[in-house]
Amino acid sequence: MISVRISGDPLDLAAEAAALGSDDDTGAVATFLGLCRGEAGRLTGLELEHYPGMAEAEITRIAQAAMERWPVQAIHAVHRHGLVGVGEPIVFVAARSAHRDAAFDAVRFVMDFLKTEAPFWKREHLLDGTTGPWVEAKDADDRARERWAAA
Amino acid sequence: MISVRISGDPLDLAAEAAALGSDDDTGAVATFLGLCRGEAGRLTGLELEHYPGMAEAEITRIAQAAMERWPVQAIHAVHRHGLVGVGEPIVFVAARSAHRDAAFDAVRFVMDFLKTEAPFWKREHLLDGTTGPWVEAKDADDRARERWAAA
Amino acid sequence: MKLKYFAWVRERIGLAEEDIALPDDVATAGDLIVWLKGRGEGYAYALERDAFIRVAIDQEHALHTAPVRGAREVALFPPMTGG
Amino acid sequence: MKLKYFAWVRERIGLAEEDIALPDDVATAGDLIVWLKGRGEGYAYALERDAFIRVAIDQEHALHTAPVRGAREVALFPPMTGG
Repeated sequence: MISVRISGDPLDLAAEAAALGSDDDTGAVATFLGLCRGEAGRLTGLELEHYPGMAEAEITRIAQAAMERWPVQAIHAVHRHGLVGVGEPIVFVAARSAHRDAAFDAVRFVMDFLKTEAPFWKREHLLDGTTGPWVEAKDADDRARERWAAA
Repeated sequence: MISVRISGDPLDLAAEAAALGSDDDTGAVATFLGLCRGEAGRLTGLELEHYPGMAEAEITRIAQAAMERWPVQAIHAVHRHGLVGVGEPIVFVAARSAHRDAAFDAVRFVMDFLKTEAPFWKREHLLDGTTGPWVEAKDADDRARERWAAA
Repeated sequence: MKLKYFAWVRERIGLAEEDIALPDDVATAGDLIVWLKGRGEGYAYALERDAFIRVAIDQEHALHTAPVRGAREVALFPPMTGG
Repeated sequence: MKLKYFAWVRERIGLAEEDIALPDDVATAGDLIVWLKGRGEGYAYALERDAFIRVAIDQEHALHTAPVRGAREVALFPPMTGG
């Protein structure tokens, strides 16, 4: 079971966690929450542009790949677009399975691919009220994705 | 910052998640939730015996080892004792950090060591009202712990 | 064919999307990028680092060598920075 | 010295804890287990698979070779199955 949501509004984490569902065979739930950092007081937030339609489709494809690779019962993912203030959630990914290894692997796999494959672009909003540069893609994120090829 | 709690009462997951705290440098929160499985309808629940005092101390030692190994800002862990019904939480572990790898690694490390080092023992409560055998330790859990020595 | 642009590709071109008639000699996504660069200063600036530009064809990631003929929607954008 | 027993070790011995006077020839946790096995049927049954029994000295995991003299509290229990 896969559910993916792109939201322009702040995330209600209790509702997102509930969206994962549960059954009597669920022994393990792993989650990841990505938050907007303040970068040592430099930022008021991040603005997230996305490609409507493709964003949902791409995260769904990533979740499907995870479910083919590990015995996972369900994956739920939600990603913000629009202006996200410091300390606010950007992305939430949860997976459930009978045992913990599959749940851990699935969430980390989805995050690693989401970072480099899901069509979102961040730009900084600075403390002085101006809009900063677009955030540059990180080599570390490409390497994080590549580790799944070796495994 | 480490907080560890052993609870005889059902867990309030929103409260436990809040206990992790947050600050403007937190970019990543990873969590794990372990639930009591029904084992194909065989069980009504699990009874968890623990070693009071040592249980808190040992999980705290494991969390400290994780914080020495990865740049983690905080770890919160809570573990049930007593009778836990099917579908109810047994253990919740959360870690926060600036970036996702440290948070993922810390939570998984704490879970792998908690499974084999924290003084808890499970026994089954069966659907027919009787008490089943003590759960046997799994080789897979020992192997899961050993992988951290190689890394 | 609908073209979509995102992030600084969108800003430099000055359009979020446009409809084009695909010239006969444009076969691949790479050909499309080269053709667009000849359409004006904004396009040339947005697409100056060809190899850096990512392509999606009908909302799926595609290589520069992928054929675009027959596609409904082609999108050009910088490397992604979500999550 | 206080001894504590957990799970099926506790059930087989029939006690959750007891206070003992440590005999002079008991130096290590392993010695303690051997001595306890001679104290009766329940002890012998609980501790029959010596190597399997885990030991904590003053609430920290310890090897069977660890000295117990001077400890306040020694606990014996099966491999753990929490989480």
